[in-house]
Amino acid sequence: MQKFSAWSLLKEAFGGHQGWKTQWRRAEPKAEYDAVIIGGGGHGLGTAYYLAAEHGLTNIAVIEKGWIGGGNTGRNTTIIRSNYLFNESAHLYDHSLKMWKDLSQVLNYNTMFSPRGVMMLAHTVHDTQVIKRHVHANRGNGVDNEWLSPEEAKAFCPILNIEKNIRYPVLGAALQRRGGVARHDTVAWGYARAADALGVDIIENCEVTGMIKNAHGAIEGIETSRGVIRAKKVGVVAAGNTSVVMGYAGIQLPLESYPLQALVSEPVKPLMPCVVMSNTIHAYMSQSDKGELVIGAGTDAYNSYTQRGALHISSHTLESICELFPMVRRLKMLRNWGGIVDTTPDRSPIIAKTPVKGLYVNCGWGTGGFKATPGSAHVFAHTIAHDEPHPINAPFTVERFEEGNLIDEAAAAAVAH
Amino acid sequence: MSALRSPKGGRIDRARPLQFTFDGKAYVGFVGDTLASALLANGVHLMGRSFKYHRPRGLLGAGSEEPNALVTVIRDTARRTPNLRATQIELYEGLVAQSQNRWPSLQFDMGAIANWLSPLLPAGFYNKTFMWPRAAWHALYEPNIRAAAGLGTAPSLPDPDHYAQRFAHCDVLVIGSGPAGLAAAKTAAASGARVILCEEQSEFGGSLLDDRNATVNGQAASAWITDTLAVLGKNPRVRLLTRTTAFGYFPHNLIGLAERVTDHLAELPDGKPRERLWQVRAREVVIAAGAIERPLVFPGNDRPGVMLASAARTYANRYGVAVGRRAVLVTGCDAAYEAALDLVAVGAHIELIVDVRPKGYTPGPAEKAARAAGLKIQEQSTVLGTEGTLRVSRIKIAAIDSNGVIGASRSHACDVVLMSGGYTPSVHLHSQSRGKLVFDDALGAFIPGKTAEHSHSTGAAHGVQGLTALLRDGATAGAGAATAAGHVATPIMHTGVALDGNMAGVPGVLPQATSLPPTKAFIDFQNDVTTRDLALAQREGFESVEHIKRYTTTGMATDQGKTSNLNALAFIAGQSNRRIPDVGVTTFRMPYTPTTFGIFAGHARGDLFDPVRKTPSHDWALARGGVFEDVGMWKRTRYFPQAGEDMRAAMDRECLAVRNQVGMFDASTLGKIEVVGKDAAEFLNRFYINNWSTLGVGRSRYGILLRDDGFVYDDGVVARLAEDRFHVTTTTGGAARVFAMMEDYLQTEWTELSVWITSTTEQWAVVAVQGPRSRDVLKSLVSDMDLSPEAMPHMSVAHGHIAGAPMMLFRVSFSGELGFEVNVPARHGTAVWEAIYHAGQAFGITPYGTEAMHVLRAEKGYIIVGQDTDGTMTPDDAAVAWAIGKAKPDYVGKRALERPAMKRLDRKQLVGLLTVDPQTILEEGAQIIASAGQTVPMTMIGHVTSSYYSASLKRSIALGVIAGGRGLVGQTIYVPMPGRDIAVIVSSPVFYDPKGERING
Amino acid sequence: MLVIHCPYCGDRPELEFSHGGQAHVIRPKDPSQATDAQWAEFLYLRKNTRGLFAERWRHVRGCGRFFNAIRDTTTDQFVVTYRAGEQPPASVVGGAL
Amino acid sequence: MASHTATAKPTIVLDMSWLESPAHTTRLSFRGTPAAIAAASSVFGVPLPTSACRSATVGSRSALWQGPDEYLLIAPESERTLIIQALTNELSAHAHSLVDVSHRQNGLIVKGPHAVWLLESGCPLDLDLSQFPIGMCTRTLFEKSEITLWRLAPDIFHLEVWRSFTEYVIALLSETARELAA
Repeated sequence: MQKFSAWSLLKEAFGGHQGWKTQWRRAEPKAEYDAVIIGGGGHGLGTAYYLAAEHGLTNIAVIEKGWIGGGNTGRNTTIIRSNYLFNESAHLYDHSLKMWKDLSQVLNYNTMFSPRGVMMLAHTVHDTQVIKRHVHANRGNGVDNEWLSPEEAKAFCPILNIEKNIRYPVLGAALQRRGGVARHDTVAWGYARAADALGVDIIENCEVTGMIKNAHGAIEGIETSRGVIRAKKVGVVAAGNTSVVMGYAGIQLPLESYPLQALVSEPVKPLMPCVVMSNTIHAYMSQSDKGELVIGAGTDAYNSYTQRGALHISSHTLESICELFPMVRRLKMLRNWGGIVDTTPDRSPIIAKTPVKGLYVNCGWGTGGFKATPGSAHVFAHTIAHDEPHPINAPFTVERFEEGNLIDEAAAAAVAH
Repeated sequence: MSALRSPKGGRIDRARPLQFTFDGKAYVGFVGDTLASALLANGVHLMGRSFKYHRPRGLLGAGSEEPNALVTVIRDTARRTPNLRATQIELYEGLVAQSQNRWPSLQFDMGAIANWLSPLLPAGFYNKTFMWPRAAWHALYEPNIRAAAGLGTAPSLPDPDHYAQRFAHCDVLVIGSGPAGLAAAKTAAASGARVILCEEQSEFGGSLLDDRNATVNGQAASAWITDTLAVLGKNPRVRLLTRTTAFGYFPHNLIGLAERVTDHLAELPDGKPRERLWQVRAREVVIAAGAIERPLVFPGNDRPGVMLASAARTYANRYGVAVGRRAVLVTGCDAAYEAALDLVAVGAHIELIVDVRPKGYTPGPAEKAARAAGLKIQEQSTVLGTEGTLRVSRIKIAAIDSNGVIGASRSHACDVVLMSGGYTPSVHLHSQSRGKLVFDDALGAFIPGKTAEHSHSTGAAHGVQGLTALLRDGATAGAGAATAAGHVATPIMHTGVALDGNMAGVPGVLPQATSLPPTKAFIDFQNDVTTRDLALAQREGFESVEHIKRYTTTGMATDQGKTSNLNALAFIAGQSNRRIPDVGVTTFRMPYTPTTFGIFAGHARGDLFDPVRKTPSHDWALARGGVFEDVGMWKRTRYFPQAGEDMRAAMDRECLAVRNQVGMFDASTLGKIEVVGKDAAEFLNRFYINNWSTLGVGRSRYGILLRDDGFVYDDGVVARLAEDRFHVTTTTGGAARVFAMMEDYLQTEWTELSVWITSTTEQWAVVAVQGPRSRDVLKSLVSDMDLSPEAMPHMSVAHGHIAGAPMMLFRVSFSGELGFEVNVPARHGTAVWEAIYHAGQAFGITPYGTEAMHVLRAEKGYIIVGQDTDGTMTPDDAAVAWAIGKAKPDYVGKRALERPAMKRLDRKQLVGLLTVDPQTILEEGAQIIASAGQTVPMTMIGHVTSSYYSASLKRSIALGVIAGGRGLVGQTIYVPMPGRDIAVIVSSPVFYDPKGERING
Repeated sequence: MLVIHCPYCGDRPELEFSHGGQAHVIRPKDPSQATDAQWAEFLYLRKNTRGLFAERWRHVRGCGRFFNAIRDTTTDQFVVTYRAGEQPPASVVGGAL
Repeated sequence: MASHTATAKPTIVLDMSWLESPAHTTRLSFRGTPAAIAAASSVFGVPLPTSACRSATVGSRSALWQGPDEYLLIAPESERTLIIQALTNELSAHAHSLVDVSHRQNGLIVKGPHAVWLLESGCPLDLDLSQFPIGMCTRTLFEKSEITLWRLAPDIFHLEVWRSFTEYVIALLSETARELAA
């Protein structure tokens, strides 16, 4: 792999940047692989990378129906945090957060991970109780998260409106200083480049159209728009399209796909030093390195694969943003887009083996998958390589819904009374 | 008058000069000018700096496609608007504009060092570097990148302006008011259809306003526009909107319009919004958004003074401004020749016209006219570069021979270079609606294909050319739309006469010498994306156009690639030997142009952000210094502090008053549902976990509601008012969702039941009167009821009157004391509240708030659903399994409770928690561990759900949930806090009056 | 904001409706006879159809009725709406049920 | 937020003639089977409309269709007991529900040449007479508040608003009406 550094950049500058090599090969599908990953987003590419880098599986391919990183990897608001309530979630997301810290160096690709701090606002007494419960649970798990008074919150984010006369005044906030944002595309590209260097074939514009099982019901390969590809193991990481792909293997998962919107403002000089989230009034905002305010909206109410959301959803989000940051009201929305998020009944992911031998699935990340990219990919690669889950993803089974062992962070946040 | 302003012509009012400043320097323009036209008239071309390299930039265009001339307009500190296009800022007296993204000045910008370092800053450079040393990214690199990026500066104060919103419906929405749009609107309106015509600019007419000589039906175009608008204006079914951008095409023909109401005014009128959002539901949409001219891509194509030919026309014809004195036109498009003729008409000299098209094209009407006018034309040539620091001063032209070999270059002095690569239809809205695009080879651009919604693209937006054709196409589209909307419409045809230059062009990059040019050829001006960046991206394997866009940021600037997208596609196609349509096209997304956050938020701020729901005692509490909390949309009084009291002191006093005398509490926010019908009891049996069949008329019972997944969802007291009538209460937050859940089961699962439900939450005002003297207080106000324990035992309900109001009285207690809940029709609520307060004075009545209410119930171990439970708890977890009607074959949630995980012995169970030190108050949400001194990660076995100081017990109390907690009663567990573990003894959750004797007082 | 045809009130804006999930999911008549797997299927397993999808809506800010709809989840265009308890026209059932 | 400079504005005198608060009335929520609906019509003296989103008025009494089995009966306040008793007695054979909601909501009248214009600021329905004729009534939304909107005349609308949302609806309408003063 061609080393990326300030020196290589300087060296190439003298050559008019003619010497840069392809970041990943345009691979043609081979007839057979040891493992095939369906889905060329961050999670899928990462899975391939860790299979190659840590488990020695290099005869593998990533199959992507469009272009890599073109799904939710390239459509999210890039918030990274690990201050989850339950042990299972905290372990998974903190595993990921720790990996984010070194990801640029590991991949030799600047993912622009920026631990600027993620602040979650409390607007009601109930919010305060819920958020403090998180703070305490996080502390017990060694996950940093601290409670801030409104004044401390404003000191951390000076444009935050903590006036008492707004409709839902800020009563405090939880701050995870290690949390932050990253540049979403680079995660896909960085993993693709690193995986490619280890021999992984990255095959774009290749849509999966079927699954092939042998007489014993074990996975044998996949059918694609570019022909049959045999594979001993198949990992499905297809986000919003998981139901469709798993349907080819005759497996129905408890998933529903919803539109999720995000938007950015025109770029402006730095004014937002951190990430602020408000679950109560549905607003999430940070500022990218380019200067765009990156704003998350809620999901639409109905299942859809259209990759777009309704006007009233983004309006609702901007109401909240303008209330919390009233000086941004004159700024302008530059771009709005939608993704398809696959959600499980408890809004926690499924990272598991399936009833079909050799078939593995990683899905159900809902609105929060980006932050988990490295950790998810890492434990999923382990699951595929060992045909056994990593201890971190062992609780994230499909069976938990039948047993009642839900990992329901949203339910734990309950509702106000 | 400046020499660049023509003595007459244009649509400005020369009798009304306007003073304005740009970067502190005073200038004069006229009514009708934009900031751009006024600055040009004053000889100012340099208006901005680019995003990445901070290169000096002038105007490229004259409309919303402008990528370069972004400025900040400052009315006052709070009304500071960054990133406005000078081409769209209408001049007003006293306008203050500032350039952006430069320091210390626009002319001399330190940031331009990036331009010198540009060899180190190719596309994606930041992916390749800034990784060492690791800590430097956050400490050094990133802050500097951020400071250098961004464009304008956001205001530092809240925006004081208002934004309005409005819904509108019409048969036909016409977007754009050029010849096609006006013809469409005229035809549609004549059919009787309801029509909305919106225009992005300050006046209707579109491209007709840029044409000196055009006539329609023999009339000067401007006169025809006036007449057409007069007809439309008189039609009550027509709404005309200028300064209104159709920014978004949403599903099912919902179009978002952004109307700029006051930004063009010197004095802001009181009461008017700054901008207004129109949400238009149109049966049919006519998209007549026109076409945008493309720049040519050649080295040095970004110098101030290098601009689109169509922009020069607009400035000449609309504003009477010559964009330069000595112009060179470089064109791959016939229509651009018209700009040269127009420029001559405003007194400029055309140094040379360079036609870059390969030999063999058929000269169009505009070229013929230019030749006839004797303008000097050099064919089959290319541009090798430009010179000039803050303004173009020379251009280097070279001929290309028949073998494609570029000849020697020749330099021409000039002060402006006009360029045209042809026109790109504005397919944005069509594409947003999910309509397909098809590539028109003759035009060299994408045009709308199959529609996905009820839309009709027309005119230049549809690739149509020539004035008569535009007018006809518009009329046909208008008739088609009106007909589809159910009207009988006939196209009203017009004949237009204009020069009708051909708009086809040559997308992509002009032929260049093989050696690297010393200057850059820009594709995306604002984001400084050059041909070299696109080539690098392809070299590095970025194949998808979406990848190239993201890697190079081409098309991602505030103009969203209006002038750059097709050139980028063409370049990529050329590099990879593909046809443009095979490269693909990036998705167009809303908004068409950047759209102010404020209009999405509208009035929603402060008390209008969400309804403020107030109870009947609200004003009374407010007048007495009550402190409120938000519960859903409701305001509830938390406590009533007296002079000098903090929350704790007020709570202690309020709690003791209830325990010792009597307190009153506004419980009006609780949800209330009247369940009526012969199967009402059966319905409730199936719905709640309890058995309701055994509940007698006039009696009430505490009910628990699960969802079918077995988890506690809501609770409340349910009273049987008659055999077939129940009064159900829910939690405050649960009112709407419990009602919806009831309707769901009644309408879709148990349709055989004869039951109806009605929300009565707001019908009743509820005053809880609690405490040993509560009966005494009520007795003094109630004469028609027997309140004795015999007549009105605990959990009974009866009707009577209080203070003249009809009353439904519940004997019920959420405090553990003797208590009543007075329900009166809501409009009596305030009077009854005050009557109880006054009558209660004799008994020491004390109003109390939600905080005291919480303490009182916690002392009794009563749970609050949502605080002591969350969505993961079963009735057994919450210690309310006693409420289950055991004999019932089914109820919502019953089956789910049989799942293995729901029966595990280590489930978290509700218990009481008593700190070893009685004065230590645990923090709600604090975690629980079995043994002290644990290191991270601790083994957390539960958490504290409620925690208070109990003034009655003179110690702290808490409720919590602990794995297998009921088996741990009497044992010591620990609550780890920073620096210490608090020892806590697990207890019964009932701390006060465990035998429940007081309730029967 | 979609336009949804309420079978009672006619075409109305989406703002007035709440989505009720997949249609024709029937609660077992005797849940005690259901296995854990069957109960989990009833609670959690939903078709996540890419294409024609039968779903429930409630005209909560209108007539209050639940009703069913068939919508194409790839375009968000409705094919038909019909009252709760009814079956969709056979011509449009397709893979929606 | 106290420090910004731009709020000093002349006070607008708001013309509130478009708003009227009618006298309190009896409001009954009636739900029942078709037979009960038919029976209620004769007892109440107003035919309960069977067409969706329509109202019927006889004298001082009105019946508003709210849903296929749900009506809002409006009558003078003084007739409440009388009507409840009559309906209860006469309809005992028919499955139905009658609930007094007189205090649950308030009536508002929005009238005048700007009535439609004012309502369009928050109501997503098409209020053109052809789409929303006189006598039409329906629950809908006014921004974030549910309302029942009932057209009495081309430029007179009756709104029924839940008690605690009334202030919000009036405040929003007034905010829009500021433009009329400008």
